[in-house]
Amino acid sequence: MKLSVSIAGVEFKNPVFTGSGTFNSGREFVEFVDLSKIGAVVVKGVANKPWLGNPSPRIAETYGGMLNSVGLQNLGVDHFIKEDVPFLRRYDTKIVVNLAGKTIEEYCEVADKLRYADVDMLELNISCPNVKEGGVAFGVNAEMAALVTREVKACSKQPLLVKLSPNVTDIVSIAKAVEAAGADGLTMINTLIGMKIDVHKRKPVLANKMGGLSGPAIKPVGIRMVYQAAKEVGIPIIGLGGIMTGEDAIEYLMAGASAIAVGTANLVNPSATMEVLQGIIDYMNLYGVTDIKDLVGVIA
Amino acid sequence: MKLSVSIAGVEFKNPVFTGSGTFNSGREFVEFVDLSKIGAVVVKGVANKPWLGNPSPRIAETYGGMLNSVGLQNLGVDHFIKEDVPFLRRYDTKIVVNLAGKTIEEYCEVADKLRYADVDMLELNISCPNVKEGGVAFGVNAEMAALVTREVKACSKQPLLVKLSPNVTDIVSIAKAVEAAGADGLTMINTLIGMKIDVHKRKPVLANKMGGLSGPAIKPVGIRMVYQAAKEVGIPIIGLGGIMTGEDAIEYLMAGASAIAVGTANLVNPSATMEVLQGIIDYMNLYGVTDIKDLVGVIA
Amino acid sequence: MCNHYKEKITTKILSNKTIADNVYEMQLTVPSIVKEARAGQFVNLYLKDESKLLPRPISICEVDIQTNILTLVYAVFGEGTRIISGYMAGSDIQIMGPFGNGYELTEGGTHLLVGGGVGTPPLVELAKRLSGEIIVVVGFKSETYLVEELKKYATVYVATDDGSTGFHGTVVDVLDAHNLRTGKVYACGPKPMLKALQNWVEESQLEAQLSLEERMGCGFGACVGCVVKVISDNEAGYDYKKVCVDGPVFNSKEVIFS
Amino acid sequence: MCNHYKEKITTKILSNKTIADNVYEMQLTVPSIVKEARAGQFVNLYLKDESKLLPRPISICEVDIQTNILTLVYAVFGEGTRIISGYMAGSDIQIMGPFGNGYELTEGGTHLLVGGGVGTPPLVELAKRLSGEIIVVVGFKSETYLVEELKKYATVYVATDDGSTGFHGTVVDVLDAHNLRTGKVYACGPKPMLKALQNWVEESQLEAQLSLEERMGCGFGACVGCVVKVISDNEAGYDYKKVCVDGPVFNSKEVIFS
Ligand SMILES: Cc1cc2nc3c(=O)[nH]c(=O)nc-3n(C[C@H](O)[C@H](O)[C@H](O)COP(=O)(O)OP(=O)(O)OC[C@H]3O[C@@H](n4cnc5c(N)ncnc54)[C@H](O)[C@@H]3O)c2cc1C
Ligand SMILES: Cc1cc2nc3c(=O)[nH]c(=O)nc-3n(C[C@H](O)[C@H](O)[C@H](O)COP(=O)(O)OP(=O)(O)OC[C@H]3O[C@@H](n4cnc5c(N)ncnc54)[C@H](O)[C@@H]3O)c2cc1C
Ligand SMILES: Cc1cc2nc3c(=O)[nH]c(=O)nc-3n(C[C@H](O)[C@H](O)[C@H](O)COP(=O)(O)O)c2cc1C
Ligand SMILES: Cc1cc2nc3c(=O)[nH]c(=O)nc-3n(C[C@H](O)[C@H](O)[C@H](O)COP(=O)(O)O)c2cc1C
Ligand code: FES
Ligand code: FES
Repeated sequence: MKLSVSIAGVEFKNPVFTGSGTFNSGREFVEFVDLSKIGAVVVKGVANKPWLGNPSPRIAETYGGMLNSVGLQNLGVDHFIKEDVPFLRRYDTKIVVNLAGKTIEEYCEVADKLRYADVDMLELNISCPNVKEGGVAFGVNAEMAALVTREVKACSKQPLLVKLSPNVTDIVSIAKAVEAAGADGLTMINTLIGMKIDVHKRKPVLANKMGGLSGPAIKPVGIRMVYQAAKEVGIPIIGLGGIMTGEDAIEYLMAGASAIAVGTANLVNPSATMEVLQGIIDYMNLYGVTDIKDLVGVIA
Repeated sequence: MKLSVSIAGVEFKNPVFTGSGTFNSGREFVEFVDLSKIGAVVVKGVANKPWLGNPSPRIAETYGGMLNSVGLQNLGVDHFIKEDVPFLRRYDTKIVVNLAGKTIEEYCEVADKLRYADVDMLELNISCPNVKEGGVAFGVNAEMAALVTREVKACSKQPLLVKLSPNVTDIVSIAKAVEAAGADGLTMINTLIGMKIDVHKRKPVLANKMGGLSGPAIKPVGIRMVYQAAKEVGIPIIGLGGIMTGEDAIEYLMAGASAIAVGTANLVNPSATMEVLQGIIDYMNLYGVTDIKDLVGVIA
Repeated sequence: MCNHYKEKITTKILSNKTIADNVYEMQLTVPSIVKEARAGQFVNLYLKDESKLLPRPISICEVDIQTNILTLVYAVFGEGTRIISGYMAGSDIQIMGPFGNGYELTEGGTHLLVGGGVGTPPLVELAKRLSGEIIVVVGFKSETYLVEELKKYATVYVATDDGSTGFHGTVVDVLDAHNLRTGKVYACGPKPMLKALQNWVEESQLEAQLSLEERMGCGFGACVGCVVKVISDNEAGYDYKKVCVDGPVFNSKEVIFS
Repeated sequence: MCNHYKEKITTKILSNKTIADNVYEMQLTVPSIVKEARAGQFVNLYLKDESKLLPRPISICEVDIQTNILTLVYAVFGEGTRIISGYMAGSDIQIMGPFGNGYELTEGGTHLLVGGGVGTPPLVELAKRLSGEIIVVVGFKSETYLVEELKKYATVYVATDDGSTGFHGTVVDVLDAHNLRTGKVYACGPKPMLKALQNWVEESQLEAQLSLEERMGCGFGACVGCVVKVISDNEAGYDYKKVCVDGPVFNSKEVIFS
């Protein structure tokens, strides 16, 4: 059975990645998961310098999902290169670095520092809804998305994925613009913007009022967007949004994703990546699928 | 306790409406609900002539929600005026007619025929994702939304609500455009566009491939959009999307909705409108709220 | 809130046991449903897991007016029925019904009841209620069930896909083999079987009532989600009828299988 | 799949009964958690209802190394704990843990344990493990619980908001009234209590460990969702630490209550 997937020249041993921000840099999962068994660890957003993130509460449970307003708290790229890269390199998995930034310059500063770091791929997060200045504005407009993609691509050494926001009218035009601007692949979807109110306290549950909605509740939106985009772009797509099981992953592959990422599920069940991988293998065995590629985009 | 709500000069005895398309014209619910106890029955989309709708399957269950691709099957406005208006008038509730159309002319034809019908309010559905020709294109663009609002308002006798699509980048600009174009109120949100794939049959579950995602899964998106729009427009908002309980309804009111509508919950529990109303009353009793208005938009 | 209005009923599960591989029989006491029930109607079962909102429609297999016991027979098909199969006797379940039109019964004569797989259950109550000569033809993949119950009321022919019991083939093969081209036909089963049967009854010039399945949103007519294509004299030549209230039983002549 | 990796544990509920109005005690056999547990750590309970995905963090109230029994005491606060309170003895539950740092124990001397409401449970295991003079001050709205358990290991003062049992007032009132300004302080309770206590220990120049609560996404450090503001010498003057792994127990001096 062939599970490996090649994206922009990087060979991943299987199509199961982690969703940025739900796996940190993997350290918290070593008790639960053999990191060497995952296709890639996509690490939490890394900025040019440490970010504090938003005040608490940052988490709200919603029906079949959750809201987060972590706001990209991270220790910055220098710390990442010093501490996390050597840690992750102990495992036989690929390292994908999610880039956080408020301006093109900030993104480029991170990408630039990563030139000499031993990481396999970058993922440009132009879609985090939790950062006011810039972060999300890039993701919701085709021209802006293309601009930031082009610039960051130019200053990156490693192949560049661009992570798209689902909070848009026309995902296809953004996907195409980003492809034209040189992206090596797309990651979709990030969280939907949502809000929850505590009716007893008469205030939003999140200190930041709004947050990103993730989890199985949003899967139908993710499947739809991957399906729509995959029909129109030639670059590979990493599909995510609500994947809890192997069958959820297969859905994304059939919709057109070349690989998938497990996000919120990691928080609910730290062994989720392993279970999703096993579920994919079980499915392939059941139907005699010998190469994972044969599942990609089978929906007409 | 004052539960009544006044919208565009129409007095509703309480803020609990039905979500269009989830209550038909009420007939299926008389065994379960005293229609005279609901603020308004918002009927299923009515077009100028009978529409067949989409092929089966039209329904898919999703995690915490459902997809539908009914495609506005309806028997047309003449049938509606002849059969449904007299039926609904037997109950002491307001009648809100959801207008379906593929063109401005079609919408106006329905609105025009309803001039002489005994209905209380119209709701312009520019957001149903299930109709290819026009239906949705109106809803996702501020200029188009304003255009269709202005034209349909001009040919309508009854006050006009405009029902917004959540599948947009910037709900606020659309809400403001629709307000400026003369809408008497907003209904939000309609369904998110979603898709589900049957991995065993290797095809979409819905015959129409994509459909509208509704139910509690989408509530955080609805709350967020109502909150955002209510801050920026002066006209009343009917809030809906995932309301299952009285507390869900209170959430929408606090986010800024003047009234709420129960949609998918009716399908899952035909007594849902009554239970939501009772839940609102219980909440008001618990906190000594004497006028429902005092809950509207309390979130800063 | 208002007790004279119909509501979801919460009731205790009396028993819930496997009667064949992957097939379960559940018994419940639900006086209101038992009293109203007609053969061919169905009930909605609701899951306790709130992530799965929609009802699971299950045909009424048998009702007992004396004891108020409702019997359902269902296959584990997906997640929902898998979860239901794990509900233990003594625990609560939410149910609503009966829904749908049910079969139209005629007195006397010959009745030909044709079932496939989990289309068999409604034939039990039907066979019980019919009078005259009752012939049942039921097809299964391999393992059979409800055959003994049916034998109480009818002459039963069994077909299996693998030939492990009875006739090796389909129900239509049995009808042909035994030349059972007579009487009123009542059927319930998977779409391919019903489609084949529709052809067969047309050739055989028999009247047939077919019980159909479709994915449902509500089960009581509100969402217009569960439609089946039927012949119509409108422009399009077809119209959509709701399986949940206009059916699940339709006249074979009107159904358009796509 | 890989048995040497840690996983969610599915275990049977031994008992789950109410011990005060709205407060429940649950007992479970979980050898791995019992073995590792420190006082002040917590476990994640997972709901069976898949519409509620996130864990409910509950402090370890007591562990029994002999029997491998873990005791949790929890209040019904919202929907999740309401559902958990309905789980019956004999049914399964999913659990993971232990998580967090727990209290740092010092040998001998005086220990002042301060609890409020459902902040009381972790003090039981803590009192059990400490040596020296142990004084417990616990406050409740009205009804008290776990007081008898605590009396096994400590001198216990009780305060209630309504004066129905013990002192009429807050735990800080009790500390002042009895002039209990001595020893190492260990506290767990609602934020207003901890805030008041933080002032009180500062005035009293005592060392205190405060166990905090925050809404969690994972409970094991992955989501960075459960942060508390702590004093830092960075530009901003503060930083965020995770309650689930850097806590739930923090040095009173570093916590910034907002
Ligand atoms: C009128 C009617 C009577 C039925 N009677 C019986 C019976 O007596 N015994 C029996 O075993 N089965 C019966 N079925 C089929 C039964 O409803 C489905 O097998 C069941 O709903 C599958 O649920 P699931 O959660 O296991 O599957 P999933 O695939 O996980 O369900 C997902 C969704 O699809 C719906 N769905 C899936 N398959 C079907 C189907 N074949 N028909 C309708 N909805 C479906 C489910 O209700 C649910 O909403 C009947 C169906 C209908 C419409
Ligand atoms: C480290 C720690 C230890 C705890 N120990 C205990 C204990 O021993 N006994 C006890 O009764 N309670 C304890 N709590 C509080 C308990 O976790 C909450 O009361 C419970 O999660 C509420 O869940 P719910 O579904 O009933 O409430 P809901 O409000 O319906 O829950 C919605 C979401 O908010 C979260 N949430 C709500 N309130 C809290 C809270 N106070 N703290 C953290 N998350 C919350 C829930 O986990 C859930 O994700 C502890 C909390 C923490 C953080
Ligand atoms: C707690 C949390 C933190 C996240 N942080 C990031 C991040 O730093 N960068 C990013 O691109 N996406 C981030 N995401 C989005 C996820 O990577 C993912 O796109 C989204 O949650 C949808 O997938 P899921 O439903 O599987 O979680 C975060 C999501 C969660 C829940
Ligand atoms: C089966 C179904 C049919 C619907 N038909 C219509 C319709 O005819 N017109 C309309 O404006 N909205 C229609 N909607 C959208 C609902 O009115 C509502 O906006 C949406 O479902 C979100 O609310 P909910 O989550 O409470 O269902 C339909 C929704 C469903 C589930
Ligand atoms: S299932 Fe809703 S109309 Fe039939
Ligand atoms: S709860 Fe996820 S980091 Fe603490």
